[in-house]
Amino acid sequence: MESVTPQHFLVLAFLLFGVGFLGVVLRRNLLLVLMSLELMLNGVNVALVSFSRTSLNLDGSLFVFFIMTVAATEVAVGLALLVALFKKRQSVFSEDISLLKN
Amino acid sequence: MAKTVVLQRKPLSLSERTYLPQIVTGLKTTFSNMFKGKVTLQYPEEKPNIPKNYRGIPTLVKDPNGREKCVSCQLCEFVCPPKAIRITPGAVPESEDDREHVEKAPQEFEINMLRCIYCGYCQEVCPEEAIYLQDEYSLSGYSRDEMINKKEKLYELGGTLPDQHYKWDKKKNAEDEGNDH
Amino acid sequence: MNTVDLLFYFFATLSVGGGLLMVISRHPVSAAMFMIISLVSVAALFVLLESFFLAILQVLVYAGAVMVLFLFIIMLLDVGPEGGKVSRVKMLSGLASCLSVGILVILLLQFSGIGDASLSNWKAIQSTESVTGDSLVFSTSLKNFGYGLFTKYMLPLQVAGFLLLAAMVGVIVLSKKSTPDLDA
Amino acid sequence: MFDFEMLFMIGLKVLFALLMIGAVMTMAGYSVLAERKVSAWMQGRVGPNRTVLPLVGYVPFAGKFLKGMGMFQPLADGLKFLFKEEIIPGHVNKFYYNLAPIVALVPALTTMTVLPFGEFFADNGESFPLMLANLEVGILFILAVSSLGVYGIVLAGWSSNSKYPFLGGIRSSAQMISYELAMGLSLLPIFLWVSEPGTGAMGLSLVDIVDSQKQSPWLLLVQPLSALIFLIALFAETNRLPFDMPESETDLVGGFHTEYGGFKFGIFFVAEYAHIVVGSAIFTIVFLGGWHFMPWMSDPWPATWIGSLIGVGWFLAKTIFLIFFFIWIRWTLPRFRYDQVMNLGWTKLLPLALINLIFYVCLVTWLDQPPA
Repeated sequence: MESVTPQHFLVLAFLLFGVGFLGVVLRRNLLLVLMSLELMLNGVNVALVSFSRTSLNLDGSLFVFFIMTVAATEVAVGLALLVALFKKRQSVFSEDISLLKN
Repeated sequence: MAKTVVLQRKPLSLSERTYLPQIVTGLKTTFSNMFKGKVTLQYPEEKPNIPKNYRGIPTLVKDPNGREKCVSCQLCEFVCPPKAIRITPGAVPESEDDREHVEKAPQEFEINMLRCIYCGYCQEVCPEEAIYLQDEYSLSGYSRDEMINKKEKLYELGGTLPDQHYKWDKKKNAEDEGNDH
Repeated sequence: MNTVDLLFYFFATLSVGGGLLMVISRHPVSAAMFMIISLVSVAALFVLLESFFLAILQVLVYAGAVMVLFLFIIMLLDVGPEGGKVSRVKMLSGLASCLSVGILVILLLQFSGIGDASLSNWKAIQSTESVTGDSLVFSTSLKNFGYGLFTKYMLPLQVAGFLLLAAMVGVIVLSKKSTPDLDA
Repeated sequence: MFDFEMLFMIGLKVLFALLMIGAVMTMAGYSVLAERKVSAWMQGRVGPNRTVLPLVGYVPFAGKFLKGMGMFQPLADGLKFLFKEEIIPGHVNKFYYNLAPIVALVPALTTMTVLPFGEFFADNGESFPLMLANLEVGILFILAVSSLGVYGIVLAGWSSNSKYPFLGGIRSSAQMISYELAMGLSLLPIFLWVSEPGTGAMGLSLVDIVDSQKQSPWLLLVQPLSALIFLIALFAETNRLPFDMPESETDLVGGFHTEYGGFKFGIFFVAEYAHIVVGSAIFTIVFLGGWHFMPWMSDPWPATWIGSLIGVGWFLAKTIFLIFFFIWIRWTLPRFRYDQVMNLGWTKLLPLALINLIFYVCLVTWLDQPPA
């Protein structure tokens, strides 16, 4: 009946992951890098849920639950680090924290 | 030397530290206030009670015989701090018998209510008790001209007030009896 | 093209488009807004996959908490738009990642069998209310989810809890004002 | 192609949704009036009593009464908001400035889709809850969607590009994050209690919560501490005094909507009150027994359409009382300082909610022990 296949979701998941990856590589603002990381995790989540739904197995969904937990933790710690960094260097740009370079 | 005494406050009890009983008390207070009477007035319909010695708009009054009391001595004009009063003096027409001995009357009397500060000096200084600050307090107009009270308006606002002295009547009577002073 | 398809394409476009706009937007606040759009559409995709609990969790955790935190930090630090040029190294790596993502997507499209009608029959969910044993069956019920978490995945759950605790302690330590006697 | 039956169902749902939006918006509008009236009464004033519609005002007794109660004031207010000139200050970020009121209003109205407000009795004695969508995860849906409302405030504060709104936005985001935790944690023991084994309740459905309070004590009486924490968090989440940090007039002028005027300000205003209406409804459902009559008592009304109407009315009455309670608190308690708000949220409410949760976990476990 439906023409959307699990593969559609897979491609979408990969696109999300790719876009997030692009952000991580391309952006200099660490806040945006963190956000892009979240997007990558989201891509993985989509893939896992669609796998879980296709194979009628709950394990994938449960994994998504754990990924979300980890993501939330990661954001909290990441942002705390960022704030600490900002206090020291007055910048959130990645090129400003290259300590070894100069 | 005043001695500083440091008062030791009693530590709060557990129920006080939750603040809940206090909040409940506060709620009771506000709730009971809902059923108390209203203290406000529905202003344009209901007017507040104006006390006797209220200093409202300065007005000119007539004596109980309906005669103009002002003799245009211009004392009020001189005393007025914001220079709101302007008087054009004029003579009392000969034809008015009941105002014998009164030599002058204002030809024009203007009080600029845009300048008036309601200080009441004019009332205080008037030797004829012709100018009174009465209980009217709400004055409005659409233009600056409307806010300048002319003589007619001032008499209209003032009306008549009881007179204790009848100064000019006494003078006339005295003269009629042959007593100049 | 039926309703589900339409919804899928709509939300897929929204999520990927939002993500892309997030990556290229100059101001962090705009980026956060696009990110929220992307996250909420991913939640909508979860609804299409009939895992309602995860969809709501997605909105609750990501849009409700994580992105508010991001916005809070953006405002707190008053991060302005990104000025200056992207460095050459960044450009090169960006191009490279674009290329690799593109190639991988093409490969995926080639070999994953999209449009294969035989793959498109989604099996119906059996509404098994009582679950036992280790074989967790996918269902929309919250009970199954909880059962899975507290039986098969008990250890990971505990570890996740511990992780949260550790993160909390870490964040508090990081953001605490350093007292002089501690520094010395 | 498209299923006509499905289309019909969708149309029906849209109709019901519009009806509910109308109801909630009306209630929000009249909460504004209630706020003004109640505050006036509590301060020894009369409150709005001038507005009158041309014809209705001359109905002998009712017209005068309605005028005195200010019943037409919301109409006048709404019209004023509509026809005032829209002023967009030159220094704002136009796109987000215009977006913010919408973002503030939509979540407030979306949460009501899962609100049950009564029950409908079928001919065979079965009863169905009256609601738009009976979600199994209803309460989570409400928490999730209502947490999106903060974006409206944050965006308004940020896009206004001036300092007081900005401070309001920052405060609002921090406050939301802080109190959401306590709110969620205070609800957990409730669901723990309700869905104990053998009760038939499944998951986080709001209907099950209401049903569990039929002919049994209200959950307010069972778990007063949860109710208290939830209520405090509700005040904080709806930005009501004593927690109205984002728009505290005394220190932030108008807070996040300082730069707003006209209809956009009106939307913010309505959104705030819609939040209050929905929040009161949730508290009624979870802690005050929803549409059931009184604790320990069965509903005295018959199981027919009359009964369901009375039930809805009873539910509304409870909700309106809670709205009144919101206003009542507002004129009783002064506003907290910002650090006090944070302090209360993180060091008092959150541990308290955790202790509460642990206590009820132990209690429920103990109660559920099979007899030895």
